Amino acid sequence: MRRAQENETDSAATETHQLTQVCWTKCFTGNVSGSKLDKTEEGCLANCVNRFMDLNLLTVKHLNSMRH
Amino acid sequence: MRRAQENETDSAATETHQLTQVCWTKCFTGNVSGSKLDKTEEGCLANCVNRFMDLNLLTVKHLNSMRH
Amino acid sequence: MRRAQENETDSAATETHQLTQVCWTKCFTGNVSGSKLDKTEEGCLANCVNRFMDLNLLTVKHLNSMRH
Amino acid sequence: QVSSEANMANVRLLIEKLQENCFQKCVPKPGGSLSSSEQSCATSCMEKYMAAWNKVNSSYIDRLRQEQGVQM
Amino acid sequence: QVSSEANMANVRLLIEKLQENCFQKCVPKPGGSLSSSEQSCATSCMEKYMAAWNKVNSSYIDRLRQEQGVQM
Amino acid sequence: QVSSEANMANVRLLIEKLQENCFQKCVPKPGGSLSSSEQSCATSCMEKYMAAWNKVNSSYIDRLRQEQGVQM
Repeated sequence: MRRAQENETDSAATETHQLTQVCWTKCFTGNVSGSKLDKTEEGCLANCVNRFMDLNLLTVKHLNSMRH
Repeated sequence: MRRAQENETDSAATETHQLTQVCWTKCFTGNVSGSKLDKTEEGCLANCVNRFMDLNLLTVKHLNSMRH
Repeated sequence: MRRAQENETDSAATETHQLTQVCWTKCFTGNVSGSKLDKTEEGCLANCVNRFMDLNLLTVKHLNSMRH
Repeated sequence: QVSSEANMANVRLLIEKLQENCFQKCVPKPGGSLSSSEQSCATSCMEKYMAAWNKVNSSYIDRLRQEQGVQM
Repeated sequence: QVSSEANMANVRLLIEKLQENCFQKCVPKPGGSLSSSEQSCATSCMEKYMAAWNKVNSSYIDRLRQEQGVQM
Repeated sequence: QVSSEANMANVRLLIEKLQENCFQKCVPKPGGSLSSSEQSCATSCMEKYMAAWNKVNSSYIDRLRQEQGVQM
């Protein structure tokens, strides 16, 4: 159980690098100031991750439907 | 003969990922609609691949000429 | 001593590919003409490399200061 | 078997790149859900990207054969 | 130990990407030295990038768990 | 020999990146053939890219040496 969680975190970290790059470009378009995330930035990042994963699900669903 | 063709296809597939990225950016600049390639998109992709390979030949030729 | 210098050059070459990509985008924004670097381009490239490395030092310094 | 593993790797890489490119194009500002226009853009985009991959692949192979002077 | 090596690799990759992105954003035209406004942009940027990494990581893990139907 | 293999890999990577960057810059809209202006842009571009690589490489090595306090 402990191990499973660690592995999840490790492989999640790898995926996180890619996603951070994608969502950084979408959510930080202007000048950066301050050292903490503001509410808008936090919300944008959470939405970015969740919409990216919605799109992944949609892709799998659509690819499966094309086979039939 | 069969094998050679398979290998060609495999290594071609690897190159194809890079080229698709390059040519996607050049040929699909606006909104996408419809699920099939139209004539313009097909032509653009074929030209993109062929001009990229022209440029590769030109590079090799030019680099060789610089050595003499 | 000879070997050390060779190794330095080899690993430097790897880093150089990345840095060339970054600095090419910054220093060659318009059309290219002529086959040699002009003074502006040379200066821009040297500045680009040095400011990139300033930023790396700043990062390390800042990350260390955040731990305390 | 090697060939089919290579094929799986190709399909996986194709899907990965398709998702990145279609997210980029179809979801400019991620909101609280995927809107219906974002969804229809995304399905168009993924079919187009796969079709583009096939077109690029066949153009590339044609060109290689032409350069090698092989007649089909 | 494997886990801590993976962690080191992660930190190294995070720093590498942070430097590239913050150089891109904060040093549009590299001059003869790093100006004080470039420096303050850079320190903001690196803290924001790390915070963004953490937020993306936790959102990603939350979503994975949700999809797997695991209750926390 | 290892060193010369590393060198070959470097040259290959340099050529690969040069081609991508010069195609990007010199062939904005790929047509039915490479025009003469695209060709002259491309030869300029590849020489500039190689010169840029050399300049970046020497600036980088100079800086490393300076940081290590080694006098030449």
